[in-house]
Amino acid sequence: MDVGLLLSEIILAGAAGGLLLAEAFVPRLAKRRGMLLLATMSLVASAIVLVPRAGATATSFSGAFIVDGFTVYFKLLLLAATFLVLLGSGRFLDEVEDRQAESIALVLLATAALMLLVSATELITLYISLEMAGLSFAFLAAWHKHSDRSIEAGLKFFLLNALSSAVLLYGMAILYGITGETQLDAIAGNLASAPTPALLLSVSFLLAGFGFKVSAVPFQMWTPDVYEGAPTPITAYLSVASKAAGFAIVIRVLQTALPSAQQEWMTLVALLAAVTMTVGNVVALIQTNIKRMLAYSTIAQAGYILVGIAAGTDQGLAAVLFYLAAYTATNLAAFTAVIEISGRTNSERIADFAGLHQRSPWLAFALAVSLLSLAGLPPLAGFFAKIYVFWAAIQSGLVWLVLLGVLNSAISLYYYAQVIHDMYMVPGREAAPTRAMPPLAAALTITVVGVFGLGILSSFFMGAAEAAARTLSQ
Amino acid sequence: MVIPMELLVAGGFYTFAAAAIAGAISLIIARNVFHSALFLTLTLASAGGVFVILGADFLAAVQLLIYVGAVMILILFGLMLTPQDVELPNLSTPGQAISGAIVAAAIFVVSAATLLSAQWSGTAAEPSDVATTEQIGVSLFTTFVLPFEIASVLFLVAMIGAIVIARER
Amino acid sequence: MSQNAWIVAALPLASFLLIAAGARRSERASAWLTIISIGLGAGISGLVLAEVAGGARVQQSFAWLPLSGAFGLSLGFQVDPLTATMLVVVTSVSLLVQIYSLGYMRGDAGYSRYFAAMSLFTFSMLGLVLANSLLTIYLFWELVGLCSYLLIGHWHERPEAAAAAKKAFIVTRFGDFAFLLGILFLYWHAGTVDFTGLEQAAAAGRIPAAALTVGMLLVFCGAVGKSAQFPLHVWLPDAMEGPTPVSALIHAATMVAAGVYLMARTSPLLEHSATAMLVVAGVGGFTAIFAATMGLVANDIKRVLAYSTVSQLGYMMLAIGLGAMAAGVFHLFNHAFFKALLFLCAGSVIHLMNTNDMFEMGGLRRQRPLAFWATTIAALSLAGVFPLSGFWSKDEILAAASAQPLLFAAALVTVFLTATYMFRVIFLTFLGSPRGHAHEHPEPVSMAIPLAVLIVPSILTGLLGAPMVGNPLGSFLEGQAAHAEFDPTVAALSTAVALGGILFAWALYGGGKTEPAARLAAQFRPAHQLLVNRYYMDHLYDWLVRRVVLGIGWIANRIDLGLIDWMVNSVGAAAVAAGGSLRRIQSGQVQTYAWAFFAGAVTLAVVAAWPMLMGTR
Amino acid sequence: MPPSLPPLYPITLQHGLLLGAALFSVGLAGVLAKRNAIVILMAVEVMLNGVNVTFVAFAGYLQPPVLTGQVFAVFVIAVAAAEAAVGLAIIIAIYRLRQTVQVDKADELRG
Repeated sequence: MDVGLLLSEIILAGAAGGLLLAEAFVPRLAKRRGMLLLATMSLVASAIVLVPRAGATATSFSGAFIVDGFTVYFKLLLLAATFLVLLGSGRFLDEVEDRQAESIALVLLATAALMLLVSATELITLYISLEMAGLSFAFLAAWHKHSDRSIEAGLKFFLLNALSSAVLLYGMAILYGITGETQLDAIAGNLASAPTPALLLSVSFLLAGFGFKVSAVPFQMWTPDVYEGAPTPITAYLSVASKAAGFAIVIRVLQTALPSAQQEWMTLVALLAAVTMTVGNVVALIQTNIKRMLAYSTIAQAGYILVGIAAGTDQGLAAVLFYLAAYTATNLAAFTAVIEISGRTNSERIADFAGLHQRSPWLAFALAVSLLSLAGLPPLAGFFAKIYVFWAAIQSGLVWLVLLGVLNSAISLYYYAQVIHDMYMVPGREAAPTRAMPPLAAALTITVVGVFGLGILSSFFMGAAEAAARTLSQ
Repeated sequence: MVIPMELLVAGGFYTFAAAAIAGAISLIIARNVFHSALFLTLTLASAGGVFVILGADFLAAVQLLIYVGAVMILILFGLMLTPQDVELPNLSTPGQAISGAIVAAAIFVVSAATLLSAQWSGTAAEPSDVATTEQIGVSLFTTFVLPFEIASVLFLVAMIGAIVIARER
Repeated sequence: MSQNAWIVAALPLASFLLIAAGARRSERASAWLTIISIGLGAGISGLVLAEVAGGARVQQSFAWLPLSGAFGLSLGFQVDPLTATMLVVVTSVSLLVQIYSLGYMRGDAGYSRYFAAMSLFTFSMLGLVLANSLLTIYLFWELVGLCSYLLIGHWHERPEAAAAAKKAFIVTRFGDFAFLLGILFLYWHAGTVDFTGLEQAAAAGRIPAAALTVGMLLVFCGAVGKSAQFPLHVWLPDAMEGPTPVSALIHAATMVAAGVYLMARTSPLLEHSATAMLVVAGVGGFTAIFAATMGLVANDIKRVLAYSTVSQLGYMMLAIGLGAMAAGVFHLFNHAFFKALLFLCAGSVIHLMNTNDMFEMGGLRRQRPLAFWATTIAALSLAGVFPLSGFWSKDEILAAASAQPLLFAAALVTVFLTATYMFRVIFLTFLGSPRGHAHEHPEPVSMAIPLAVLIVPSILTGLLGAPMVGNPLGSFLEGQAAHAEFDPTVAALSTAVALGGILFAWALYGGGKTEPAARLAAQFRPAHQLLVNRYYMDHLYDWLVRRVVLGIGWIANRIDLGLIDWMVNSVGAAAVAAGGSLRRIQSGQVQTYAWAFFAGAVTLAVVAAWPMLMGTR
Repeated sequence: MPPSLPPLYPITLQHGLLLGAALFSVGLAGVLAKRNAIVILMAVEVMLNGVNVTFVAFAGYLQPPVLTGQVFAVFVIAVAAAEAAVGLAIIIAIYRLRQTVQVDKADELRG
């Protein structure tokens, strides 16, 4: 039993515990800057511990826990996302002044939970990590507990999350009944070569449960409400970290445990992908609140990512991995810009972004770049991500799905461009330009550079994604 | 007259199962939330009985201790902390309630039909009745030590969050 | 070093990024970043050239957009004699122009912006030179066009400058569009866009002859746009609205040479199509004489030089079309130096007089002796007078053309015209008595040094291709011992013609007088008008744009409004309507969401089991 | 193979599975039909019990016997307890703001 494999998660949990203890016993020392420093240091330390593990596959805890290229890829993505979210959370932490330590600690614990989830290769471990992450998110969504909207978001997330895990659990129970196993690879070993109706029922329930995590239609309905109501940094965190881990576990379960039903799950995922991207884009067209619009946009993005999973090949997986990296950078750039913009104007209405270009050119530029990347315009990250995913799908014969995807991208350009149009073309009211807090500015710069870098140097990052995807299929 | 063991088991199972389902249905029908809570207790306790019959004695104990002992108390506290008109409103709008019932029925039909038609390879005629407590205890600290440890952190998360969200300030 | 030749291009990119990132706040930092980066680049280019001369060749590419199957795009660079030569030309001329700009642009409001754009331009041009595939070249090609737009429009508050920038951009777009089509066309037939791959495919006959001709002609269209060949030459004279160092660097020495470079680079392909070669040679020869005639009557000193550039680029195209790639590049090489020198001298007198009109200058020999002597040497070189650099390359082209009587005649006439308009410039500007008012301010040293330095290559670089030293440049470029086609008769003839042109200029404008020229103009009034109005080409384009294009546009607009708009609007309206109804489902009721969730789960289960229920699996 | 009801006795795996499905569905009906958030929480507990019955049934009847299903059920109970605490905390917070725990009143976020 190699506890060392868990070190990166232990560091985060330890830092969270340290924060709570510091706040309880030496409140004078627990200043925001110090706490953020500790948190980011723990993230960095965790990443440093992880990187050397990328080369080899190691399992521990009776095969319940795995560290390989695939998990390291996702964990580094999660750590980077958490790091950037923390950088951009200054305003949020000001607003929850009396519970700063708990806020940061919960984010760290949620990250640890997602990292455990990514590494879980056994159903019980998977379930309990998932619940730990879900409960953290429910709290974080409700963290502005004096705000009607935040607490409503928390309630909705909590209830639907509980239901989704119930369905997931039912699917796991059936899978356990069929195979008598909870280890993913043992499940695959015990499955008959042809799927039975019971297995398909289980697969459907599992997909529904995971569909909730990744916001696939029709399991996505919590997404816009929670994204709108939750504190914006938490929304940013949910939209990237939770989603990335959700996709990681979908891929892990489908690939490792259910290869015998591959033909069936490919059909189901393709169906989900088609519905998800279409509904996401079409409803995004008529949104007036930027966070809601971005929520529907993330739903649409989940649809594109599902296209890559539906391809069912190594190439599709690599494309999904790359897509998630591109998506993380892009969405974080967008949300970080939105945090700052809406914080200044005290409004999340898209109409109030008018003339932003004059007031804060850098913010407007960052938001415009991220939106164009989401729309999939070259040479930004989103463009290459879409190319890779669509190409993999074409190679698997899913031409109809790719055509739908391209049509959807065209539709999406409309609402993304609308925001840019408002920012650049519509004169806005005068407001004194203010300076963003340095950490937030840094987060914004890093993400925008990422959006360009992942695009222009896509082949380099795609190479990493391919290597990570290969470790899974071995 | 010797009543066959099988019959005893069957009688117990049906009794507990009926009580569990009746409790669950009554939970929905009850107009008073405190009554709902009591029916929930009935369902949970009956489920514990089913566990015993299915050979899960340790689990039955856990069910009674945690569910009936802890969760029910928690729910009752919750009910008392949110005083309101406990009688009304009861069900959702008819449309919501009926469509909900239809979907629930569909879930039942689909899962029951699938599970009943399936071939469960190598199932025993009757549940094994070895003592499970020790086995489960050992496996919790060997095979499943990781989820066990994660569960402890999960409780930490629940504790921090609940304190922060539910406290007055 | 040649393994890492990309550093040469990366340096100015780094300086551009640094300026953009913050160095722009300091004018001094912006300028010196640019100069140092290009200076280092020039040094490295020299090393690369030395290595390549020693036999080094580099070919590197990486998959930029790796897709499985037959597709996927790669980017890369290569180093061979042609690249190495061009690297040296671009970096050295660019370096001197940047130093010159230090003084010339002093006090300009957009000083940092100017140097940032210059850095970006140099990067793009170097990237273009290093490219190893048509696709890579195209990317930098577009970037070069963008920089040209930025630099021509540097003084964007002047309407002429803004209009000229737009004109340059739009006119070259026509060529670029054809170029892109050509790349796609060649890719379609050869399955690759790498130069080596294309050459192999063409050599192995894997590209059908007709396809190769069409593809190469489309590629040539791109070169026509960028190198301002007839009939897309109209943008270059207008581009003189940019600052003079810009004109020197990008509209004389480097960027416009990109078209010639492209044709030189693809000449192994071109050689497989006699038709394409003939077209290239014909367009080049015609442009040479055509532009030279317009240079005879222009009054704006920079415009004369611009026409001269167009004409000389025509020469180079002519050489490449005749299969004398090395001669064309040799001329490009020489031309880069003496034309940059001419422009910088022009900049020097413009700086002094604050006007471009030569009829408001005169007698500047005393105030700007260095510029006078430099101009004279460069003009003699341009006219092809022995033994200056232009003589050797021009004679090689003439010798190559001697088999084609028509082209040879055009080239020879051009020599005469070239000598005439160049000495017209010298007589009007530097000799005679002053006709305008000079703002007496001393020339900054930073402007004088590049002039002095550039005189040297204007005299000497011809020796690199001189027959008596064995034509080292030609051998280097051709990759085999090339003997210069030197024909004493042709040399004597062209020199005589050039001297005749100079004498003719003397007869018309000698000593700064203008009356004989005016008399001649009156005598041949229609011809003169034709030239002054630039063969009415701009009018023609204007008319075309206004009548034909706008007419077609009007019709297209009707169709667009009536049909396409309707379709787009309908789809949009349908999408919005669908969004509206889906939005109503999003009622805010958590139980509705839960309902949808379970309905979805059941649906998935039914869909999954459907084939089994139907018995198809 | 068409689904068929198990014999009245002896009690088999199918009996347990049927009970599990029934509890799961009745709980679901409660979730979808009740308004009071706390009652919905109770209904979720019923659903989880349905799953647990399924787990225990499998664990009891599968051959060779594997107790993993029971262990899984232990964890489900543990998580259910934590979930109840979390849910009640959020419900109390929403009650403090709105003086109601009806979920259909929480529809400020929509569209």
